[in-house]
Amino acid sequence: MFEQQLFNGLTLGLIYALIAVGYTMVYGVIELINFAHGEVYMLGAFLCITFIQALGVPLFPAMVLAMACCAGIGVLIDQIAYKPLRKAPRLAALITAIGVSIFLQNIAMIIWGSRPVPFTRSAVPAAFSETAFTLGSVNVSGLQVFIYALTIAMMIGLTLIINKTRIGTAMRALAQNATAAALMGINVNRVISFTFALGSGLGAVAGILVGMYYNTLSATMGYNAGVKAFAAAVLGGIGSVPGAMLGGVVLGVAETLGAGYVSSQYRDGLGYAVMIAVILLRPSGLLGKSVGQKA
Amino acid sequence: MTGNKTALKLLGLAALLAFPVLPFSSEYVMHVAVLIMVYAVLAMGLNVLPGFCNLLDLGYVGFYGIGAYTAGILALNHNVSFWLIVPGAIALGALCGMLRGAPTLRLSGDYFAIVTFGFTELVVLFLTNEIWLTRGPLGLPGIPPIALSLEFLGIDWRYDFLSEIPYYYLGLAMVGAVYVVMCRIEDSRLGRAWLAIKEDPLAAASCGINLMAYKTVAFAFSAGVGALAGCFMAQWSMFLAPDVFKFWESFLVLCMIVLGGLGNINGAIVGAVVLIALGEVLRVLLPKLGLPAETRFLVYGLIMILIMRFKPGGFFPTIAATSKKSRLILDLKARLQAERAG
Amino acid sequence: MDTILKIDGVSKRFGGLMALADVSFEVKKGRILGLIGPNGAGKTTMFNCIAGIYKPTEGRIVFDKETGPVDVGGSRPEQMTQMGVARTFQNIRLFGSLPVLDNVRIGRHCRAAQGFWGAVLRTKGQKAEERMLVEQSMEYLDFVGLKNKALDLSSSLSYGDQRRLEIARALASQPKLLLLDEPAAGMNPQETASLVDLIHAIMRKDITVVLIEHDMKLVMSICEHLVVLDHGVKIAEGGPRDIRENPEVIEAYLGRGAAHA
Amino acid sequence: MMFKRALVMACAMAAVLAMGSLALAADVIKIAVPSPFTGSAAGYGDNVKAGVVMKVEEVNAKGGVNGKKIEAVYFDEQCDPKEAATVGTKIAGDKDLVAIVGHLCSGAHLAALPNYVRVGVAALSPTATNVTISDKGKDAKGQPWSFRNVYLDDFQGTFLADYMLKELNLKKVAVFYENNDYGIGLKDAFVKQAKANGLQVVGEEAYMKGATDFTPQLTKLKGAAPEALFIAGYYAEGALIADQAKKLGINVPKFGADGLDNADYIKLAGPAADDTYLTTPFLAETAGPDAKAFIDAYKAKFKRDVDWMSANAYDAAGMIIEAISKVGPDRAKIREYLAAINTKEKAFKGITGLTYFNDKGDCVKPAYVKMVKGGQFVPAPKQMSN
Repeated sequence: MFEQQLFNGLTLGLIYALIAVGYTMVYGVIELINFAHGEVYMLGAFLCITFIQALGVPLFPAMVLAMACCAGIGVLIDQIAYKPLRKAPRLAALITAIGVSIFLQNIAMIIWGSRPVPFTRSAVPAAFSETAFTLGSVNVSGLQVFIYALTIAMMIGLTLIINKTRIGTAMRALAQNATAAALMGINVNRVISFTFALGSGLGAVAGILVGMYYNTLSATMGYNAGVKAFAAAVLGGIGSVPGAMLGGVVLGVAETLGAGYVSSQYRDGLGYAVMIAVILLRPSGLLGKSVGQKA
Repeated sequence: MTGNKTALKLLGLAALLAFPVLPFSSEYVMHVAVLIMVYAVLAMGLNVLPGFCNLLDLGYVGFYGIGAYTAGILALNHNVSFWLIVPGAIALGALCGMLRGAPTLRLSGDYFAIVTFGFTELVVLFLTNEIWLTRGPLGLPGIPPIALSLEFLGIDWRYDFLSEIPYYYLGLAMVGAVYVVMCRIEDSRLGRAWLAIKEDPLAAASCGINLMAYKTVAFAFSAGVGALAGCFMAQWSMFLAPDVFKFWESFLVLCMIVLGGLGNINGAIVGAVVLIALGEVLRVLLPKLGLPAETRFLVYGLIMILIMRFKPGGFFPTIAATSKKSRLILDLKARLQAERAG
Repeated sequence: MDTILKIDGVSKRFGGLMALADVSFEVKKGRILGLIGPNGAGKTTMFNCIAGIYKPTEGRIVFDKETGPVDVGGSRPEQMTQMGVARTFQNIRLFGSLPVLDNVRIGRHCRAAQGFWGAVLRTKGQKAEERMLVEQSMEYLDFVGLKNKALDLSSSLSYGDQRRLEIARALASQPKLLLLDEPAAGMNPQETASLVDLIHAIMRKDITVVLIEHDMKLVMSICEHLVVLDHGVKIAEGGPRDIRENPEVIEAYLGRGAAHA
Repeated sequence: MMFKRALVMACAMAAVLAMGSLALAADVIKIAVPSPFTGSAAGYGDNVKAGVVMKVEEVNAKGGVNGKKIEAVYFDEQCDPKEAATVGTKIAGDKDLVAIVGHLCSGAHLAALPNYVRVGVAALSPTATNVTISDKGKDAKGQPWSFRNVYLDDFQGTFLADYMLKELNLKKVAVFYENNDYGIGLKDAFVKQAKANGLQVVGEEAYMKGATDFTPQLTKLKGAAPEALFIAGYYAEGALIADQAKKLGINVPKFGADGLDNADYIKLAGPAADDTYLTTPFLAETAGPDAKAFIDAYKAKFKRDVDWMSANAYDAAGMIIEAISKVGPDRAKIREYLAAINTKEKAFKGITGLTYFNDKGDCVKPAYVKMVKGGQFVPAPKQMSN
């Protein structure tokens, strides 16, 4: 049973990690807690099934399309809502993010209805719902294999983009010191847009995977996922991409084991308790840069 | 000029006092007004942390819940008078504020924010799951209303707050009292110490300000005000459920103070008026424009974005509004002008 | 002559970096001591150790309180201020969105007592104290020549005035020892000249001054005693003339200067 | 300056709010429908709205009541007690609203109720099942102002415990409940009855509304090897529980109350929905022609299967409209009319069967059991005599 719990916790954690990465990247470049990120994740899932149902696109191209759309939406949100506030007090952007979140959630509710919607079963390959292999006492389904493979591939891809490409280097430079980066000739706005596109695309994938895995989509699904992923990002050290990945996994496992062995009523609480404990012991998260006192 | 201003203030006060008897007021309008007052108190209380001390608190509603449940349980199960509950609940809130504050003193920025957020989630889970104490999700219905009574003096006189109007006046008094206290603190050694911490903690420490001590006072005070609003709300609404204290409420109060102007006491009140009234105005207005009830929060979100877009500093972007009006400063100003002239 | 501050074998390590290595010197009461050295020599680190911002890794910082000399190493900044050590910062750290007067009133924080209840209840004592605070703060502003700007926003002051305000803020805590971190940086010659006058005026108030400064002309003209740091090590100590002729000091400055050129 | 601006703003705001309460003389009779139309419970609110829309259109198509059209006015309260209390004062203060169909959630109903009792307007909830409401709906004279044509939580919980043991002869059951008033009320009554009758409860686990991952709790329950799984919650989460249980290899019959009773349960859970037993106030197959007509018309209009919330809301609106047609648009008289429906003989005959109230405004209704078989709701082969 423990192996099964641990495995399920890892699956959940990987999905949290995928969303958390989006939070942490945006935080890294503009120090904004982008509360609308959870809504982008929700839009990703809905767009994907819309492409499948309305246009008859097969699953995988629909995923790519939804990713692209969400990347665009992410950039659009930044351009319309956040960009004018770059020089404003930090909290102004935070409140705007909350406003965007409310707006997107309600617009989704008007477009796709307020009722939960099942993921299009017919579009999902049959192999996904069958047991792919058994590992000790753990049954691993085809979909779980797919989730593991895809999320891990995305994480590796993301790490490569951040560490090996020009734009990734620019992102890191921006996260270190925005003024210096601008002085070095980095096109700050382009880097920010790219960050939003990348983060939103990953968020969309997470939304689609969750929609498939749990077979349900709702306009309010971004809310909880967003909050959890945010907690995961902070837990790992906000601004740190590997930290967000680790934070997501830790949170997912802590929650699952907590619900399985401690108390299901306090399930969410256990996740937060772990998060608080980590922050109190390591005030800048698991992998965050320690903020030394400056004189 | 000053006479004009005083007249305007008196007129405003008269309008507030006469509000319940004005022709357009109704139980509904009164109810919304009282709701605004509850949020105005919350906004002023929260303002102490992000506004005065630069500590982003995302879990303020936890203290509101602690105050409300203290009042709810004591009034419902033990028949304690509101007037006795208030000091007790404020003290309990302040204590919880300090307890939450103690381990977070060395955290900064967004790490502090997320811990406060997690704390409130734990408070709400506690309210949800400790059914023996709070009845959990079943809620606490039938909390008695606030009453004025002279029975403890042996005089048989009692007045129960059964309509919105007594709550309106009590709420007005509460907002007034908190407002005066806030203004006094802002223009005092304590308030300046907080503002110094907000501006530059290191320089503040070098000026001899004990950061830990002053932050702790801020935590306790802010939490106490939240608990006060909770007490009032519990006996006014006569019903409590853990749902009332979900984290969206913390954000709502935060939105109020940012919209009003962070650190500005007047701004906190204006923010509360705007955001609560907006929800109700939209409720009335949208159907008249032919839009269904489902679009209410769509427009709400849109308006929030627009306000921040065009007023990024909020309605009152400057802090320290009151110290400029303090008698000492006005005297000093007059003296300096006289010296310059002479 | 009494010693007000004795630095005794102080070291400060940040990870692998040795910012200060076994530095010792004494500050005599009523005198002005100059702390000089090239960039990165550890001067500001030394200030931060004295002011309680850093805890020295090793060594003692002995401060002469009324009750006698005490090792104050590792005290918190506000405790140091309370004991009578005030400082200014290399890169000005004023409370920019507050008025000039409030900066000084905050500087006077540790010499006042009213707290929460006084503020809320507006007691007689509190009102009297507030009145006192304004009067005293105005005296300090008058002393540094900013009286007329008392109600301006401190961030609206000119650079030189901001430096002066920071000094006024530090003086407001009634220090026995004042640490000035590059007070003349960025000042024009007139401003520097009036700064010299100001420092002399401070000395007349019986306040001991430790000065970090790059402007050698200024340092040499007002300091009676100099301590030279380089790479965290004290390389020389003495009067201005000795220092000027000390080969190690010349090398530390010129060697680097030559390297830069 | 600040005061001037505030004053102007306050006046403008008050004026807009006042506009809403100005009476517009027209030949309509208005009833209020407060429910969640935004937020996470909006889907349920939509169900209630659909039921009311059906009834109102039907009545108006026949010329209305005594020559006047019926108009339903919808109020969004997000299932939030705070919003509900605000909406409550608004409804109570608007004398044109003669009666109320709502609220949907028990918490919202409880929060708004004091206003209705004080002012004197009857609220008939088609969905609020919390037991506590029974004692809070009365005024000083002991007259109930709150009615409901839905089961109470304890009734269904007790009923299901009996059904499992007596009709299906199950011995070990695991309980999975939503951590809200509905889930807890249902669970508590179920566990109490089960224990009294010797049905073993081998595990009790909770989940939060809106959760999507139930595997930790299910994995734990699986360890207790139950013969049945009782899901005390709503269909959105219930469907996921059924689905995930199946994936984890828990192949036991599932039980639920009216909260699971929705076509979406089958849609979301897919094949995992099979073998789920539900209590229901009416069986479409055995219901009268009125119900059949309603079911068909509903499907034609909303392109989905009818659910019990819509059906109850349809009947609730029907009862209010019947009251209006008998005693006129008078708040107090409508309450009296409803309160007088207190025996089986005087019961209102709706599509959900007979509805009549006890002296607390709660209804007594027979319960039937239906089950999911081959992706369809069908009557369960065994019914318990009520």
